[in-house]
Amino acid sequence: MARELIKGNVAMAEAAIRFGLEAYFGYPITPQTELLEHLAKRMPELGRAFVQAESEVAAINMVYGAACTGVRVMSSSSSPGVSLMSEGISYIAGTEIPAVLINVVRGGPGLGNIAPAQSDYNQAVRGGGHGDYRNIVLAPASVQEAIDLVGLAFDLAEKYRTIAMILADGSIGQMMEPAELPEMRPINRQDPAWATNGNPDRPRRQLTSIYLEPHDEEITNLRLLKRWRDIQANEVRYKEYYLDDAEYVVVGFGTAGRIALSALRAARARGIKVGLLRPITLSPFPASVVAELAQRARGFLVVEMNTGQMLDDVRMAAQGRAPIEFYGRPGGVVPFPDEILAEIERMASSELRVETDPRMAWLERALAR
Amino acid sequence: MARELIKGNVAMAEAAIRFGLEAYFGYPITPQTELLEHLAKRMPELGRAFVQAESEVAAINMVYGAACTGVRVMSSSSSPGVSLMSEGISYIAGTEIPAVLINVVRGGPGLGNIAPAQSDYNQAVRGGGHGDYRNIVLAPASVQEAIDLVGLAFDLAEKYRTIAMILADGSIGQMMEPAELPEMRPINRQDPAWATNGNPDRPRRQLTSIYLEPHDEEITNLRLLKRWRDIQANEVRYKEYYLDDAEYVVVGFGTAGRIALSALRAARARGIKVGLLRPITLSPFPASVVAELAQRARGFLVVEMNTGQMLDDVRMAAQGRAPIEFYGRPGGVVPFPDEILAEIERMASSELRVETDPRMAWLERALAR
Amino acid sequence: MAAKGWIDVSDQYCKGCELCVNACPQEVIALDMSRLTPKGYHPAHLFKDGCTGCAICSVICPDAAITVYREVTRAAAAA
Amino acid sequence: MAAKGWIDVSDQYCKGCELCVNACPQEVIALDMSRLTPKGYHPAHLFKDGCTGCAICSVICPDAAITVYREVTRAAAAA
Amino acid sequence: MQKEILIAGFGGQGVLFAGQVLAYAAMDSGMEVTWIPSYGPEMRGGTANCTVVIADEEIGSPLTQHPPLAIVLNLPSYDKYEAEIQAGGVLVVNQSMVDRAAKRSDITTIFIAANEMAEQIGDKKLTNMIVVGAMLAGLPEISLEALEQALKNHLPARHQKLLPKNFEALRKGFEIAQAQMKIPA
Amino acid sequence: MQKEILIAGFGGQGVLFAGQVLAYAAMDSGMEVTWIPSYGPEMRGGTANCTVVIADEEIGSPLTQHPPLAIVLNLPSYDKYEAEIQAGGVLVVNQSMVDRAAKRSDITTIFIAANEMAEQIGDKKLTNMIVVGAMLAGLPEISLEALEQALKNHLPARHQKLLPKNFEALRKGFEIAQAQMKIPA
Amino acid sequence: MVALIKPDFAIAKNEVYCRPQAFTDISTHYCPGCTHGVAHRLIGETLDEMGLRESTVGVAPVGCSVFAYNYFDTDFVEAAHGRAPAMATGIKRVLPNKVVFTYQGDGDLASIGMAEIMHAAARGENITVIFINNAIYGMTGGQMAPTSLPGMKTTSSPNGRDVETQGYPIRMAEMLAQMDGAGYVVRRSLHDPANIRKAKKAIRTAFEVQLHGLGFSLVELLSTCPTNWGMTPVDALGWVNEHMIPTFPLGDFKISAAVAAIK
Amino acid sequence: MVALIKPDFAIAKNEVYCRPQAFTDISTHYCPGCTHGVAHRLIGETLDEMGLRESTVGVAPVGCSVFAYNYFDTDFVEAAHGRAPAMATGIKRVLPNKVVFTYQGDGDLASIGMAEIMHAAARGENITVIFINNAIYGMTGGQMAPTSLPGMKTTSSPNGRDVETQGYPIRMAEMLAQMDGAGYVVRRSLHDPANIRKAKKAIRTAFEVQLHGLGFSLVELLSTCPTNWGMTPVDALGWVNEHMIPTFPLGDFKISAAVAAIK
Ligand SMILES: Cc1ncc(C[n+]2csc(CCOP(=O)(O)OP(=O)(O)O)c2C)c(N)n1
Ligand SMILES: Cc1ncc(C[n+]2csc(CCOP(=O)(O)OP(=O)(O)O)c2C)c(N)n1
Ligand code: SF4
Ligand code: SF4
Ligand code: SF4
Ligand code: SF4
Repeated sequence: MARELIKGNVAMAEAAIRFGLEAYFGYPITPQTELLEHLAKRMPELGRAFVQAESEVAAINMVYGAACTGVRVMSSSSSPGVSLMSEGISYIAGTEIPAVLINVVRGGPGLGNIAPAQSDYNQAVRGGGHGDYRNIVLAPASVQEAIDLVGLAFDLAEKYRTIAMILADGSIGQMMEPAELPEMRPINRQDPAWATNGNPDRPRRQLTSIYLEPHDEEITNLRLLKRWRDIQANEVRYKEYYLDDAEYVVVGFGTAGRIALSALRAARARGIKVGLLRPITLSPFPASVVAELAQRARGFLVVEMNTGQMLDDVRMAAQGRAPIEFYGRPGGVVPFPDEILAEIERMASSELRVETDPRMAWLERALAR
Repeated sequence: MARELIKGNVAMAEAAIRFGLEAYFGYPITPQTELLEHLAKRMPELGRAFVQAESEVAAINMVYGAACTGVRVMSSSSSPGVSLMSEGISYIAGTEIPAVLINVVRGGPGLGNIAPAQSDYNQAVRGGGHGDYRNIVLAPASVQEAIDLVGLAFDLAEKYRTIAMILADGSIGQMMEPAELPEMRPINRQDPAWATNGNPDRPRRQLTSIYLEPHDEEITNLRLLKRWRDIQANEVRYKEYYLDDAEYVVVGFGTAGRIALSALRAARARGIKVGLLRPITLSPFPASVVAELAQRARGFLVVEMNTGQMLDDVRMAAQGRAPIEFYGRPGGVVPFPDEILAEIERMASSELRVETDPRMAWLERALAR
Repeated sequence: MAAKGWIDVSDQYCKGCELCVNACPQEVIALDMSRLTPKGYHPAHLFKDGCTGCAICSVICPDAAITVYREVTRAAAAA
Repeated sequence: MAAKGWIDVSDQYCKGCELCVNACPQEVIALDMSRLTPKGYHPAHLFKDGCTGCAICSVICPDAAITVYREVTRAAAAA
Repeated sequence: MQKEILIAGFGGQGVLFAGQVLAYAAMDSGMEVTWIPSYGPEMRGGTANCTVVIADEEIGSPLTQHPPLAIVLNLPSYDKYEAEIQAGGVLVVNQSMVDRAAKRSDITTIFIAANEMAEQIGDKKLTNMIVVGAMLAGLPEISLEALEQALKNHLPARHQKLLPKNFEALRKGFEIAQAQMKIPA
Repeated sequence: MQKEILIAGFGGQGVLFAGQVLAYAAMDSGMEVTWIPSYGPEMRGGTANCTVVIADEEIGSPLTQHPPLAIVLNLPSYDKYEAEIQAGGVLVVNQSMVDRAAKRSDITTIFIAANEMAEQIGDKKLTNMIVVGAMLAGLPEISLEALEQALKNHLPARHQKLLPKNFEALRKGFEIAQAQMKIPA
Repeated sequence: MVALIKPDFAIAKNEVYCRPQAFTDISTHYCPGCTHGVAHRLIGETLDEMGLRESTVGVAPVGCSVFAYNYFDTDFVEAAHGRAPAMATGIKRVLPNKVVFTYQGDGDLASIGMAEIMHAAARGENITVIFINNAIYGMTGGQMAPTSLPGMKTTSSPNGRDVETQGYPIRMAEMLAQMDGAGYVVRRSLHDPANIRKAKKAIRTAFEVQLHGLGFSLVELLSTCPTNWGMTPVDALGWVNEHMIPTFPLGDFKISAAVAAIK
Repeated sequence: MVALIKPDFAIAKNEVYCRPQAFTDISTHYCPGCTHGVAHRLIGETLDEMGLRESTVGVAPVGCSVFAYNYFDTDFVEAAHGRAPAMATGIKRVLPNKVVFTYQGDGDLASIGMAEIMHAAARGENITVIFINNAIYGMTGGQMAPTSLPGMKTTSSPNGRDVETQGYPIRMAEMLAQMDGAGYVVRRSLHDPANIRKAKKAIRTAFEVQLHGLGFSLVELLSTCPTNWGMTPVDALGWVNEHMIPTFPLGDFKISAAVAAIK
């Protein structure tokens, strides 16, 4: 198909349709709304289910119900709305059924603002809900990648009977880029062995997240973790830029990652050997790649549009083998390449130590500003 | 005051009253319910506010409102209920007002069960809600400690205008132990400079979590992080057992920590030089203590009633300087001392390496069981 | 002449709640204090003649523990 | 003789929505196309005599932009 | 010193209160103590149990897999826990609800027809006090007097009038157990 | 090659569409491109702006602090962005809404009374096409033809009849700008 | 007293009543005499009579009936507390030809689940809701429910529900009947055989409404909680009659024209 | 045309109307002609007349009126979307002698906030609610609200609200009037001066109900959204009259005996 200039939110919505979305449940919230609005128009045209739920709490529980039938189902929201989904997300995880969620992150905490942010990393990756579970979290950095990741999200969610969340931000959602949408894929309804779809001529099926006997819940928790081990082994995805000869490594995801790329080019132009690691799966996190880079890199610069959340995963992976610096713009501020360039130059020209807490070191610099 | 044999849930409720609780809002849920029931009886007697809210969503927003008036306010729940509070918690954090929450954790994810668990560590410590914020999280290991921490929670919440959460578990909530309750402290209402209490003869006051200008939100995020830096510097609390000469260090909080103590004694009896670090503030985490221990310890054993959540904080603090092993019982299973003893002996008698991912190494052992 | 009836009460389901005892218009049901069900309840049973098979006990039984039979009289059969 | 009235419209608040123009029974209010407010709107103003000070414009104004005055006639004063 | 006592039976047999009385007595005798119940959703007819730990130092685990001391008030509990008792331990069995002999010889098993004895004393609610009294024979750390004092202090006012009968139940149980254990009074 | 174009003005001046037309033209000419708007809660009378980045390689940041190229359609935007333009850059100013002279001499400022010209052509909605045409004079990467083609391809069907006037607007703007830049056609 | 001998006519062909086909053979966990069991039985019998066992998906709530999925021989899911109507919506929108019903208690439906039930009704969601009103929170041990009666003693209203500070009972059926999307909304009681028969008729009608696609249908059933009311099962039935019915009058609160037409 | 000269009598003592004292001097962010502004003005005037400016705590919603806290010269908090009644409950329970009111739109109150408003009414929470019904989601750009009219085109019902799949408008005032805890529940409109005057009387009564401790009071106000309706402010007023009032009839839906007594 030809490339068209398309907005991130609309692209993700249309991609979901073409990848076989059969039911969408959501509630309006900026900067995600165009996604819901596009589906409000398209889904009924196609005779598929669209419901503007009364709230995000209701939306996630509608998703829960539809997911139990084994079809491709999705919801989307932005930060405060996703917080309201926490209980439902935990139920879906505990019931081990596939679902796709999109969080077009905005500035927080609280009502905050509607500008692009990455401050829901912890919530998405460490699980905002209660109990032991992990979700797959995918971070697109362009409209094309957002389209592709929607497809991947459905595939992985079904393969592992898990939640796959796309962690975008206001900028991905609002930006227009040339991108190619997939062909419309015909819907052929499966009847997964677990789906409670009321089909006749077979034993009844049940889907629940309750295991009153601690022993049974423990087995469930271990089953989930075992599945997670496989996901970690098979599904880590990331993109490398100029890493082969890199002495310094910038780590950034989504919008922060692509902005870092601009800074990188400028730095290279100034002769600094710096590369970029852009995690695409935030969860599972490309820990082994970071560990490997930590062996040879002089230093890391983690760049995020928050106060340092992925930073913890980088630190855990690096295990103190290389110094780590942090640069963040929280609250909906989108950094300019020049700022990141300045940080790269600072790093390249200073004595780095492992000891210090990168987040607090950055805070001191930020407060000094 | 004399020691009395008292149940953890009741003790925390009565302690809150004596530390000046003026308003409670909650919703019944096992294994926390006695806490709500005790307050349902006592608060009206004392002419203080008690409301059984229609849901945890409503409860946290009632807390939000009452907290805006500057009085001591509290809610309590258990895992699924706390997930429903995520958005409200984020709003309270973003509005920078004090509130105390108690989570009597049960097995999850989803509906799970009502047995004692520690699987909400990530949610509590990494913030279940959206946006950049951190809560103070306190983990009692006995009824007496639960009482004392309720008082501490109110003091810290007010000192730093933040949420202080007590992360207990079903066992702390249901257990009876001899404990001493504080004297009833007379209520003298303050008028904090920020409280929206409708008092006359002063300029109007506003409390919100909205900062439409990203720049303003960024300043707020940095202010919160700065406050967090101070909390980290001043409020870390933990308990040490036999650490002076310890070659091996067990790290465990709450119920898991006190059970480890029994195992420790047995191990010492068998000549193994092992000590226990029991974090009381899970957040801020006693990272520097772990870092210091990592310099000299032959190995760490992290024990949790989950699949390894605090484990990440220990790994981050140890920065690869000492091997770390994990032992967990998720899903509401409470480990017996013998199991932990066996782990200590295994650790003391085997070649430990830093490389391996402790969580997955444990999973292999658990699946082998 | 009143229809003749009979009830079987399942030990597996009966919890001895006495709702049927209370509801039976003929007052011919009682708990059998001489027996305990696997769950530890005294089950209901017919303790004297007179059951008409009206099935009212089965309408009130919360545990679907009662099977009710009614003798088919010639009249009824003919009808 | 009809009471004499006057309105002041605040440039700070008026958004030129024309609700007052539409509501004024005397039809003496219009937008002043010759002026722009700091916010970039053409503000409302009295464009001819006849305002009775009935204050209906101020009742409909969503921005509390109108101050209304009414001349106190001897009669009214006496009353 | 640390000792764990497990008490198990049907809901309604006074299992939880029996444990609490022991806990009160231990506390009043200046010991450390923990009491922890099994808890579940509100449902009738289930089994209930609780664990009491007494010690002279800070108590670690409030639970144990192999208690030295235990009381079982019905057959399911006897079947479930007999095997778990520490060798050399003491197990008090309510014979009224149990129709089998002991399987283990490496522990002291005290059989006592608590239901009947309670009804003799005149209140079958006293069953739990009988077996508690019996347990004391294997628990020298807590004296009969301490237990009676604990009852005095903690029995709800409306039940105070029942104290004498409670004492009688404790004593009866204690004496029979002592006799069975052949420990000189 | 990478160039950033900032377009700013009042909501309703066609700022966002102007940017999109440039983006379409760049895309159809086989370049990489990003278009990103400022977005906010629904409120009237605010200012709107968007940034278009065109390049021949994968584009990093869709935003830039100091664009080489910009169009400002009203005074507030002129005041806000004049200082941000890269030295040597080109700034197209809608003179109809701006009553002051340029402050900077190190950039090429093209003044063009777009409102009036648009009304001459017969539709003041064409203001944005005039300034876009003008911008092309400083943006050789995109030809006038490419832009016209882009309009043909992407102007909603119901507006296709307006194409000739749009072309006229583009050309007018382009010519005037060229004249001001004294670049031989 | 001699045991009676089972007569010869007591054979399958002479059965006037036996356990529903739509039931599994699992004995319920409900307390003795709890009328949750009666409600289950009526649903089971209805599924049998309408032949819906193999085309139904049930949605269990959080409450004492959390394990309902164990007792019906149909597909079943277990919802988050109060969200059964949302979950049912998700299922029904994907499977419009299946029968989807929720089974909810008063805490689940009228307290935490208020928004979901109201909007399911407003949307005219084509599902059936069986609403068990026992005026208390059973599973968690007897706290006050939105339907608890004024002055009623519960573990969270130890001195009796004080309407001044704890509010008034909510009559959900009357409330939901206001919704244009509601096709059939009635209240019945389970306190005696006559009323139980009426309740069953209502449940059948509710399912028929769904089969005909006539919108939201709900049957509120006044039910007992002997355990937390602290009464014998028999006394509990009497209490429903004497105390609950006056506050929660039985009746039909919404029968849309379309529904009236099929009745 | 010559500009008129301001006459001498146009001085303070001859003012028949001026901006409320209870307002700050901040110009609102509302679109031109949006009747949110009228509702604000009526509240401001009422606070003035009742002398409540210094003893009131307002609760702003999430919606176009999210910034209401900027416009009133009283203490104010800003609630999470839909939770204003819960937040107000928390404040009022601690400060029973202060006046606490919420200001909420239809998405906020009738959609996501359904449970909180219903239960505040059921509890007879002694707060006042000003409910702005403009049949649409303003702030997020014109999506369907629970109060959108059948067939109404919005950005999430692009072909017009289809009642079959998107449900029917909810009449909140009628619904809330069913609650025993509700003391005063009425609907008014802001589409012309006469109705605006009636609306103001209702707002005053609602605050009086709270001062007398007579329970939950709510005034639903039919309001405009010229921007998302795509109309001029003047046309929008007409649309309220012609299209909204037929679906949302004006009137008093609950006036408790106690309230009737003070009126
Ligand atoms: C989010 C959440 N909050 C609270 C609970 C605890 N809880 C379980 S059941 C229940 C109420 C049950 O009462 P009801 O709905 O009336 O059903 P019943 O048990 O009386 O049949 C509550 C509060 C929970 N499981 N999840
Ligand atoms: C939890 C959550 N969900 C969604 C939103 C996005 N949102 C903001 S305002 C609004 C609806 C506003 O409509 P309404 O309440 O009718 O008020 P109006 O703007 O029309 O005055 C929504 C959905 C949010 N801020 N928070
Ligand atoms: S009603 Fe049913 S459960 Fe109750 S006693 Fe009779 S047979 Fe047994
Ligand atoms: S009603 Fe008010 S805002 Fe509107 S034009 Fe008149 S004065 Fe201006
Ligand atoms: S607690 Fe009440 S509602 Fe629950 S099963 Fe028992 S009697 Fe029934
Ligand atoms: S969007 Fe609508 S409701 Fe919001 S301020 Fe504008 S006109 Fe008013």
